[in-house]
Amino acid sequence: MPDSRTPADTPAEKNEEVLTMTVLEQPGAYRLSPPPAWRPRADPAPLLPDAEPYRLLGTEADLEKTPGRDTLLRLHRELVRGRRYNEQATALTRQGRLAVYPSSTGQEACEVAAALALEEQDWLFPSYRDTLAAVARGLDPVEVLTLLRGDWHHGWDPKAARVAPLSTPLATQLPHAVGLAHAARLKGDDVVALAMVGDGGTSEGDFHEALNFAAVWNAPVVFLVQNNGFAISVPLAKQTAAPTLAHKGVGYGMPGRLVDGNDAVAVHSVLGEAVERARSGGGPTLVEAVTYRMEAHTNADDATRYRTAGEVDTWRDHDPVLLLERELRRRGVLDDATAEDVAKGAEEMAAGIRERMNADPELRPMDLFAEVYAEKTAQLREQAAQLQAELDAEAEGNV
Amino acid sequence: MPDSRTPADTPAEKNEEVLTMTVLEQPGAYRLSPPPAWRPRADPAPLLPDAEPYRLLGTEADLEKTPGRDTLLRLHRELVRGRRYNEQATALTRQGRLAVYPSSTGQEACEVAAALALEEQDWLFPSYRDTLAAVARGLDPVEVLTLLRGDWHHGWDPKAARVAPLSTPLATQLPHAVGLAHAARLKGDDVVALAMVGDGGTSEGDFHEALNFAAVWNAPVVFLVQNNGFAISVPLAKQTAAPTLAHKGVGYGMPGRLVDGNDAVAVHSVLGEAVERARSGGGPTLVEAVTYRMEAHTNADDATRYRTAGEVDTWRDHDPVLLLERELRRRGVLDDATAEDVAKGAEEMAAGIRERMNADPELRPMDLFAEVYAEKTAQLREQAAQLQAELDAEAEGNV
Amino acid sequence: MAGTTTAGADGAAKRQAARPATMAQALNRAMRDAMTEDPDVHVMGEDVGALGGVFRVTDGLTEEFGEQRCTDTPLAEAGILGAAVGMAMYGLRPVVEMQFDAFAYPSFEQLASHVAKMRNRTRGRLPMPITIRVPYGGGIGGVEHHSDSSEAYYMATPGLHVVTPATVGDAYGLLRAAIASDDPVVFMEPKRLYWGKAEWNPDAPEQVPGIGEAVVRRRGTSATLITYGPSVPVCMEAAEAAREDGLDLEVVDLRSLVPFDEATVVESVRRTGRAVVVHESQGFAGPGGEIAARVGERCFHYLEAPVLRVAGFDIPYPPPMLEKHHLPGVDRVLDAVARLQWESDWVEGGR
Amino acid sequence: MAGTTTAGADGAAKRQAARPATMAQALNRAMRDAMTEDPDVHVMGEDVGALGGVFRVTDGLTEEFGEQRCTDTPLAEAGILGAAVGMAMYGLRPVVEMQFDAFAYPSFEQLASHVAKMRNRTRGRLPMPITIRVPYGGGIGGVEHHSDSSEAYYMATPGLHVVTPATVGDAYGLLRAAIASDDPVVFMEPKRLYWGKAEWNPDAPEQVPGIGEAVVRRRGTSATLITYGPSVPVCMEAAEAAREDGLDLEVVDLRSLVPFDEATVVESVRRTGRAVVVHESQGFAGPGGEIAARVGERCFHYLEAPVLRVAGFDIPYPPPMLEKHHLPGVDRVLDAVARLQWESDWVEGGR
Ligand SMILES: Cc1ncc(C[n+]2csc(CCOP(=O)(O)OP(=O)(O)O)c2C)c(N)n1
Ligand SMILES: Cc1ncc(C[n+]2csc(CCOP(=O)(O)OP(=O)(O)O)c2C)c(N)n1
Ligand SMILES: [Mg+2]
Ligand SMILES: [Mg+2]
Repeated sequence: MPDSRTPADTPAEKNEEVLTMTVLEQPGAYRLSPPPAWRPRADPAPLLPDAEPYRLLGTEADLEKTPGRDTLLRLHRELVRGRRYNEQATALTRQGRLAVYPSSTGQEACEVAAALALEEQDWLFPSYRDTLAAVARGLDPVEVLTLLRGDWHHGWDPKAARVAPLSTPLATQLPHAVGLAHAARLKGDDVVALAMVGDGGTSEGDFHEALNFAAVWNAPVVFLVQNNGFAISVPLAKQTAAPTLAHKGVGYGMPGRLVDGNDAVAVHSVLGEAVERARSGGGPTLVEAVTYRMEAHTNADDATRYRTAGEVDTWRDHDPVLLLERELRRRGVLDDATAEDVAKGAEEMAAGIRERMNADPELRPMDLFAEVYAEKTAQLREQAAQLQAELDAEAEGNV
Repeated sequence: MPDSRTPADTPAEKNEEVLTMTVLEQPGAYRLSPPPAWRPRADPAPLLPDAEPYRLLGTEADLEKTPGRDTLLRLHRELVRGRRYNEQATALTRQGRLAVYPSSTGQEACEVAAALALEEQDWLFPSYRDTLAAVARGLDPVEVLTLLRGDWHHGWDPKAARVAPLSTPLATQLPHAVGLAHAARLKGDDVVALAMVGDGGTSEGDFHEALNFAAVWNAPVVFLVQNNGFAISVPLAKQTAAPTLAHKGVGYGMPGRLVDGNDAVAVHSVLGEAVERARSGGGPTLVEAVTYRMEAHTNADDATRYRTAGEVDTWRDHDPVLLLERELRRRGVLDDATAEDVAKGAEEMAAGIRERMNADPELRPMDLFAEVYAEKTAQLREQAAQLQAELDAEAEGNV
Repeated sequence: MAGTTTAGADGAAKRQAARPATMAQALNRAMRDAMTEDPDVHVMGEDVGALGGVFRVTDGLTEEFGEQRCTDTPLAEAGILGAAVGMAMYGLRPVVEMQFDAFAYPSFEQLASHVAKMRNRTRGRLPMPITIRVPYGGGIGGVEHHSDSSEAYYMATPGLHVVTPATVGDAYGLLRAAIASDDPVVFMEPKRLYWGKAEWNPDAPEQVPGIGEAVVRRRGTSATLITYGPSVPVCMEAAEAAREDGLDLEVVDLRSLVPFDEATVVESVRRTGRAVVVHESQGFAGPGGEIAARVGERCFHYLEAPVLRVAGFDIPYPPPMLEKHHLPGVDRVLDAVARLQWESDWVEGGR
Repeated sequence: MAGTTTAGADGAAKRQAARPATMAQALNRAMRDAMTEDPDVHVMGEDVGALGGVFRVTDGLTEEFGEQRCTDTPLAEAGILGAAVGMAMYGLRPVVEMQFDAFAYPSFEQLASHVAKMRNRTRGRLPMPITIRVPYGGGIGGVEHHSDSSEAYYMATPGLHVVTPATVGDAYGLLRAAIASDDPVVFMEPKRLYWGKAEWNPDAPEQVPGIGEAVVRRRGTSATLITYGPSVPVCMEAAEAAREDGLDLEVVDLRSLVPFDEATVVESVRRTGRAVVVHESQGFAGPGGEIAARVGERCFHYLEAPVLRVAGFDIPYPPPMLEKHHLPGVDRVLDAVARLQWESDWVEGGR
């Protein structure tokens, strides 16, 4: 990572300053009678991504100094738990306990690093793919899985957890993150928002509008694009012709960073830096993490229709859990006892999820009307009464 | 303009080739056990704009060789006519003959160059601001002004003229241009589409989606952004934090070009090159032309609320008509006789517009129902009968 | 909803008596007062700052409250509304201006999939106190895309309130109520009433009923005209004209399309026995469908004639020179009233 | 519309007899046949290629016609529909797949401001022969945003046709008609009927009425159930069940919401004297409003009881485990039928 990418080197000045720039600072001079000197509104050079995905694993970087032993072990533990969580959720789908599960197997480094990069007061904006990030942030897996189980649309208190609801309409969560981060800054609060989106989601208009708002408002947001190679069946080459997705950053006046999404330490480092940059007033960052979706899009998908087993196999050697574990063992940071302990913890977590998810959820049909509005309309009161009557009749065995 | 920007140096290969790229060509390698070598999908360097807006006027370029005397004089004539057209249309607004007129005064170089850059078979996609481009392309000014006069929504045959209807919803015309250009290529036709949009329009999601589709499909489209400093009252600094709007190109994998929008020869040259590139299969180009809107947004706008007279004055010295005329005289390409002849022609054109626009348009109320569908629904037949009865009663003086 | 019509923080020295005020001024004052009282109220949109909005409804707000409270956004409606969702999640009360009706369409996904659903999906934990101001309707000589009546879309989206004032007093009172509401309100402002004037005291604005309450603007016994927004003055004029024919028409101004004040409407129609629904939006699948269906069902045994509708034609909004043929005017309303089977002479095939 | 139901270019050797086919298969065949007959027909959307669409409705089309005829687009619905507009301007006939109902919303501006209006604004010079396939409705256990019924939005947009099949035969015939139409058709496919089977001969598909014609699915004399799409089987079942109560219900399947076949509906209700409108979309300002209002107006003197509506509740679509409480089922239809004042015992306050 070049040193020029420090938070001090911000692309857009503070909002107030930007807004006083006049149109005369734009290009357009005729040399023979020069207008006020032209200059671009930001220096493009530091906004461009590295030529290759940034990596730390397999390099000579002194990881025990930065991020340090504790963080390395924490990343490892969460990665192992994350993998186990993915397996457990997938199994629950097979047992009919979840309506659907979009697995993040293979993407655990991104999911975990996103959660760990944030401070307590920061907000996470996950997509449907990112239940693991919410779990790694400390949320109850059963609450996190509510949407996918299907007893309600959403399962936790977003304000208490500072994790927004899982977003299904693609990229729509990105402007939310911008608005929230902007609001917090207006209120003088120290809050960074990290918003997650897929490679496919970058094609949506909302992606564009969110990044532009973030840059113009200099909002403390980090956009993490998990480029996992596919939008359901559509490969990246049909999604974009850009050199990399990180190259989109410069077009908004924000830095674009490219990172190996299966290198947990690298993702953690790049996100951490972007979060710090946002926190210190440096504005938003776009991070592209290059990874791979090892499972089908969801359990309902048939991935053999659009990719070969060989392609998937090639990525097995680059498994994020494997990569980290191998490296930590090589460096003597991880020993057998710790690894076993971590595995045991993950098993216990899985057992806990299994047990609680095997219980039938409490269904509350009358909640259908409870929070459509702060107060029920006359029409909704009528309809609620109708359903209540039907439920009562059913309970009495009349139906 | 660097030589590296030749059409051969395309950012995306032919569509077929792009589609066979696999996800393994993405980044993501772990150095210790390397996956297939990573490379970006395109070389970003040639996609980045020049550091300064490209200019030809006031340089030592041999303009009599390229673009040549004829083109220089043609540009001049159209610029003078264009200015006169803008003045005439503005005057018609004051006389109540137009409902509204968004003037392109100060932007004539872009308008005229866009029209002249295209071949007969190519398509132009103008916004409401770009009536002059349609006129410069040879359309009847009275037909072009239909929307703004208000007797119907649109006034010419788009297929015969190969000029799409003026687009009011911002940036929505851009995907149309992409689709049309793509369709023509599928049919094996030699057609380039040139789509015009404002600096404000670049913030819309449709801008993003259109550019992405164009790049992925390698469609023969040229996107011309007229950065005239304002979106109604909102200055560019509140619209974007990007170094330049042309820097957005690389994020789609297409070249972004930056040009002095008041230098008619430079705009014509850059657009011509982009059109050629598109025509020869090189794919789309994004062109940012830096210019200035000399009048208010429309006659309904009060520009004194958001900019100073001094700012406008600074741009008067960079008037595109002035710049070209001065240069052509300096080079001895334009003499007094020709200039007078051009001015006279422009006056005649204006008189013709004035005369025809002063006649009341023929109103056809029953057309309200004529083309909602290919065939009227039963409901529309009823409603048409109702209106016809009202009109008949009115004609008989019964109402 | 007492708190919604207070006069703001102005001292007595500045107090004035009633004087002619436009609807635009009343809306402006409503935002000013709301912003003064509650620092969480933020106005945002295209050109709402230095320009004061293309209709000048936000005139002076940036000057008074600064660029962070009344903000010129980038030109992207989904981004504006999406950002407002995030701001509301953090406890602000965004007031979003959409420049014209048709230019709200790019934000439709944010509206339908998030604004309308967020409270429900989070079991009330993320309410959306967002006001979306949409200047709507025609009659101002606007070119295409500048005169749509889009209220049917919003009515068909559970989770939204849809409110539209027809008077200067309602403009103030309803906008204050919308901003104060913890639910999202699509606040439809009838463009052609922006410059309509009425006696109004900005320092002691009249108390008006809250969101969800219709108002009988004119008592009558012969038939009920059910209407809202830009068609209210048309119906008032029609009611005056009908007196010549010996008909005493009642005019109900709905004020809120959602929640729909069924009680007031049904009471009126049961009393008069006849009803015409009048609006500018296209007739087919327009707001009048719901209203007429509901009246038909709930007043069935009281109706002397079918519930008729007078609406815009089922066509894209016409160009300025032809819009007069499209807009439901006094004559069409009177024609419909005449067809209410006063002598059991039901005419087939009329609209 | 004779040309719309031909069997494609297959030789006699491949001809088959009727056999069980699903609606998804019939839709697939309709596109295949249309693409075979007309090289200007292009299918496009998210995952329509190798995957064959998430519902497999485009299965095999890319294989047969190549990637340029059945194209996986970037993931951007406004871009897809906007590009389709441009393609239609150049004479192609795009068939666009929206992956789920709610994911069509990002394209709303393109739909309302261009697709619906282009023919009209250009006085017929730029017709929009675009078919927009929208899988809609619930009952498939989908999580939020996967079960919306959005037809009211499209009905309220003049310039669009809105069509929805309820049978395997209609799926084929109506989709062929939609693709052949020179006007834009929003083709709403009831998700939960995708896998419903019927005897059907792909090589000699039955002739079905064209767009704009309703069909009486079941003759009856007691009352008319007016319905469409996913609610047609529900109404058929309800009609069967009602026989136990001695009621002989007529079922009208609208097939097209726009154009609306008023003649068939009005004829039926005038004959039976009673009507219930049934659909899955929310009731308030839903399609049933227009239908009930129209029936109320045009059948006023023939009605023995108010026109009732059975619809989804006025709420965001529920999560999978609760959707059964929301969907209008046989019991609710029968309850409504029971309230049709068979003995003048009109009950206030029911829906
Ligand atoms: C607006 C919208 N359009 C379409 C969909 C349907 N859909 C769900 S996931 C998906 C693919 C998303 O791909 P990507 O953004 O790469 O995320 P990933 O699933 O790979 O994590 C699609 C098309 C949707 N959810 N939202
Ligand atoms: C989708 C949409 N939103 C808002 C508007 C209203 N509007 C018309 S012109 C304009 C400013 C456009 O600025 P720019 O794109 O820079 O073009 P210019 O007018 O400067 O040529 C706005 C906001 C619109 N026409 N369409
Ligand atoms: Mg992906
Ligand atoms: Mg501009």
